[in-house]
Amino acid sequence: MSVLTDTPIDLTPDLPNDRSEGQLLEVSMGPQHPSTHGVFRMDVTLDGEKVVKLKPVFGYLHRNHEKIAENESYLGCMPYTDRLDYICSITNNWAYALAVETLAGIQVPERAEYLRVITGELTRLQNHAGLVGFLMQDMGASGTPLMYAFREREKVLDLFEALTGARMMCNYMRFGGCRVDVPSGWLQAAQKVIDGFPKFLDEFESLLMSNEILMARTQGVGVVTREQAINAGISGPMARASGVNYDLRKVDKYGIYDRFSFRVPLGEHGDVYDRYMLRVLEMRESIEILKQAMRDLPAGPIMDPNTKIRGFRPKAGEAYGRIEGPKGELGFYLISDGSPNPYRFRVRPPSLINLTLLEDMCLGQNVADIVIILGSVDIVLGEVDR
Amino acid sequence: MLGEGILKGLTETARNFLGSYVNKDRLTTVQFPEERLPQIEATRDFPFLVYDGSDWQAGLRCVSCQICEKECPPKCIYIEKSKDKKPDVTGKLQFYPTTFDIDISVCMSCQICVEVCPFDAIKMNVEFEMSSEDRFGGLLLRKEQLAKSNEYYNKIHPTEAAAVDAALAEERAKVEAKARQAAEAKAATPAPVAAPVAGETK
Amino acid sequence: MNLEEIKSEIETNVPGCRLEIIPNGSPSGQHSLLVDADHAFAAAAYLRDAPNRQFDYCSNATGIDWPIKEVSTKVKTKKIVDGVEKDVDEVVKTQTGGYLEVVYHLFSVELRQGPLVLRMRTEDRAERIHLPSLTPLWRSAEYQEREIFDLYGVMFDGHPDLRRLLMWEGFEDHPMRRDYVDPDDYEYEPTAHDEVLKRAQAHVAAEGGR
Amino acid sequence: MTNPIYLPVIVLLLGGAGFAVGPLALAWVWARKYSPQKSGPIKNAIYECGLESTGDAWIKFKPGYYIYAIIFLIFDVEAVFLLPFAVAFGGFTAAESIAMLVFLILLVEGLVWACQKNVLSWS
Amino acid sequence: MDEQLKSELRRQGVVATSLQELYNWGRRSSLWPLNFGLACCAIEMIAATMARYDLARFGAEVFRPSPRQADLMIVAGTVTKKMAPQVVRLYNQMPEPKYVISMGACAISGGPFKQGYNVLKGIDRYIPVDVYIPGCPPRPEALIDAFLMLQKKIDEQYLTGPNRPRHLNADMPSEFVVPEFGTHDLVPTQNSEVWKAPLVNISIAGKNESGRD
Repeated sequence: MSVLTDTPIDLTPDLPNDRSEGQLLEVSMGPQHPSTHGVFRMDVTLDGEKVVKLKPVFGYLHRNHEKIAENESYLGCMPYTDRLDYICSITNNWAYALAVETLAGIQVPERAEYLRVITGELTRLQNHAGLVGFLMQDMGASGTPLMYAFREREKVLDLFEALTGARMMCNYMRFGGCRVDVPSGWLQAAQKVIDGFPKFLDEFESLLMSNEILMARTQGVGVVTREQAINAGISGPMARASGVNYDLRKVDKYGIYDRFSFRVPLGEHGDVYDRYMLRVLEMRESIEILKQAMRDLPAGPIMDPNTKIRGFRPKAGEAYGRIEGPKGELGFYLISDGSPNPYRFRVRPPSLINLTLLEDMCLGQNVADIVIILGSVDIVLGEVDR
Repeated sequence: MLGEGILKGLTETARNFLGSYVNKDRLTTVQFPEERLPQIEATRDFPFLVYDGSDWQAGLRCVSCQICEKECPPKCIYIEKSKDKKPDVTGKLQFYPTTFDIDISVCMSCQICVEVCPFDAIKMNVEFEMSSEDRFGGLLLRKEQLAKSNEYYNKIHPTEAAAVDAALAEERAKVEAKARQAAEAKAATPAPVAAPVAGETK
Repeated sequence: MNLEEIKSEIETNVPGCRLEIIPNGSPSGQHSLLVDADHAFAAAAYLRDAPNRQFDYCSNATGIDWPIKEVSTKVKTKKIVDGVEKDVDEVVKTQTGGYLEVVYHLFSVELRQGPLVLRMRTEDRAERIHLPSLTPLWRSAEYQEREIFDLYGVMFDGHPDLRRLLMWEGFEDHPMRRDYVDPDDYEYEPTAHDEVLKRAQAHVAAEGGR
Repeated sequence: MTNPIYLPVIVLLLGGAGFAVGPLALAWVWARKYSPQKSGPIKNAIYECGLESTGDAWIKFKPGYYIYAIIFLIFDVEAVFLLPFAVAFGGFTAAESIAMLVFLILLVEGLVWACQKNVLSWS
Repeated sequence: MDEQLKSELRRQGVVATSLQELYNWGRRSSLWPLNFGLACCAIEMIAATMARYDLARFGAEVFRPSPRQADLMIVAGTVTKKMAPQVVRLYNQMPEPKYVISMGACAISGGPFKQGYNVLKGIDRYIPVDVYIPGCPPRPEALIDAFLMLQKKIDEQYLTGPNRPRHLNADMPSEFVVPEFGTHDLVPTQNSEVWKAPLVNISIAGKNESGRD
């Protein structure tokens, strides 16, 4: 349109959509934030909507678990392990009991091992169901998926209450077995819940699986490659979503997991969608394990008779016991100096170590995606801060 | 086609919504104050002291051996031993606690005190409506608030209580059998001295 | 995966590295390998990159505080007692501890190898508490080393971002050490007995009655 | 005094204003009579997840957001203008529909230009 | 308005009430809790809002994330010393008719973690608490029971007169000091306006008296 000069003047210069001269905004998604699953703080530096820097801050729920455990007896530490990862208390008990059994060389009778597998897999079911509900809540589907998930979780909590007495803080395992045997009618109730679970999973999958919004928001978001995952010590469903074939139930074969046939799902892309799918598939595998364990649950004692409850003094030495918790590899490193109190009581927190790559996953993503990435890591602050 | 997944999700919620008119177990809400969940037998909330017979002062099983005070992880039990002794159910002279407080604002209902108590004197209650507006008076249960009868224990934990009663009964039977043998052994050897001092224990 | 083999392998590949096998008394049989501080990084790098070892997964890093402790052990020694040789057991007082220790549990995901326990010790518990950080080798050690620095005070050289992990910035001492004294925040407790009661009495005495 | 035809409109206006102002006035009276104002330095501080908020929120944003918002505003307001057009769609003469068409074409041409300038692509 | 006349009117379908009852009824039926979970009790609080225990029946299922729109703070979980200043600042930033439910043993007295160096031994050291719920964690029904207790407490509040509640009383403080991070502990360790531990003669506690008045 311009006639005067030879070079055409572009009356409408390219709009500065790509060159961002906007300043950076420092904001903290702080301790009290609906998306942080508890008191977890992230100092985020934003350029518009893109994340430039993300520094997590821990310690708001540091309850000095390890210092208190040094003044408690071995039995006294058991109820504290319920409060480590307060959504799945039985697997915490199991990891601690396993560590003390390797420390003191205690044998566990058959029936107790089967009861451990049954309650452990039930814990995994309710943890994954809860997590998928919370992940959808983070994504904006506030209410509906969480209501479905908690309806199933309540059924599993009723089973725990009938067996151990408490909904969330079961305090069920002792060194050398379990504390109390199955009350009458519990096995039938458990069988009913286990048979009802696949129906819930189908309902959940038809509600969410092919939902376009879910796929659009989670695919390709927060990608973790296989090497990154191994190097950053990521374990559990989050590692398997990136293709790391490392499930302690198959690697360590602790307890009696080698008697059950179950598959380990693996993801390829390692993004939020794979982690979500991983949990749903793992729920189905847990149901397989539960069916087999309930079928051949033997009779017999549930407690190794010659382990003392009070005044339990293991020989001086150390031991590191670990299990495949719902969140990842939960390990207990105990050092005993022969006295009734553990000399050093160290918890290997899967949630804290899975957060190592949080910044790498969130760089360049939108603010709303931080919430989903954090939700897919599945952290529980009691375990992160101990 | 686009949106087909969302429609499937909506039909799922619709089926759940219409289903709740048809089959009852889709309605999971329990209207708490009026309608309550059926009491689960093994529930444990806060400890209580068991006493036999009718008078809680005399029948209290606790002999204040203070094992639970030492073993309690958060240390929320406070016991003071009595100087004198009182006869317990089997007639044997035992100490009794003059004060037995449990601070339920610290207790984490882990029932380790129940596990380590050699006399089955402390059990877990099922009563959970203990919220109060006064922290120091309302949340410190003293001996009189803690003591509950054995019948109450049988009412809330029937199977467990039956097992405990059977064990105690058998133990008492053994104690009586031993006492009877000791009495016969004393009677069988008619000592030249005068008749034994009339029943100092019974 | 026995330790002697690994010990000899490291000694050949990492010249001048002083290694020691620490036996473990408990039946768990997890003996550990003590590496001296200045060759620790090279030894760890070897363990990670050696094709037949490939310890690529550092699962756990733990800090332990060993204060100085008098250990009296009875030793049977032959002594000349007034001209006659008799074996008499006399008490030998040895000092153990007096250092901060960091323990790493290494696993191999590729070769499914069990826990290799690697230990490093500082010279003493006051000033010389520097240890090489293994975060450049395994990212998983980053937060755990920050926590050890926060709660035990071990300074990790080469750590990308050594700040306090759990306590607040202005906090000064290292609470997980054995000789840490809790701040005297006297609190009213209806069921105060034994050490809690002693602390409350000390506070009341210090403050001169309620 | 006023033409009776407009009476319902005035009543409607007063009713609407009364409906809006009434509760506010009541609340204002209530606050003055019963519950006093209790603002303080910490209460009026900026809320940032429980922390003391550092830094300033008034920063320069990327211009892309502003342009995106303006384009949305334009087409939102345009919809309001289309409303009477849509309501009385039946009885339109050619002239009126051409006028409306011109209005529509102008705006759509603006939209095409914006898309071509990839302003609406959300990187 | 005596009760008998009121019940008679109600049977006829006429509700007679006073401004105070209406005011209290309105506020207690729509208590909006602040979305503020700290630890394990938060999971039980979420379970209380879910389908089975349904806190919505008491008008309290709207969990507001920002303190500006909340009038009830449920402190659910362990308050650590690093978190205490944030809790008190959030409480200060809530608009005035505000209540606090201290849920769980940790929020009342530090609970099982009270021997920890980083654990605050109870939130009532810094902010006034209305209802305490013991338990670790308390069952969702216990939380609903505490809700009923709080609602009864709001019902009995007066609009005027000497003992009207704090938010209707101009000279009662609505803000409490926010503790800072000292080098070893929080400074000040407790707020004496709020924290009134009973006078206890600790010196003779060791002998026979059991450590309280």
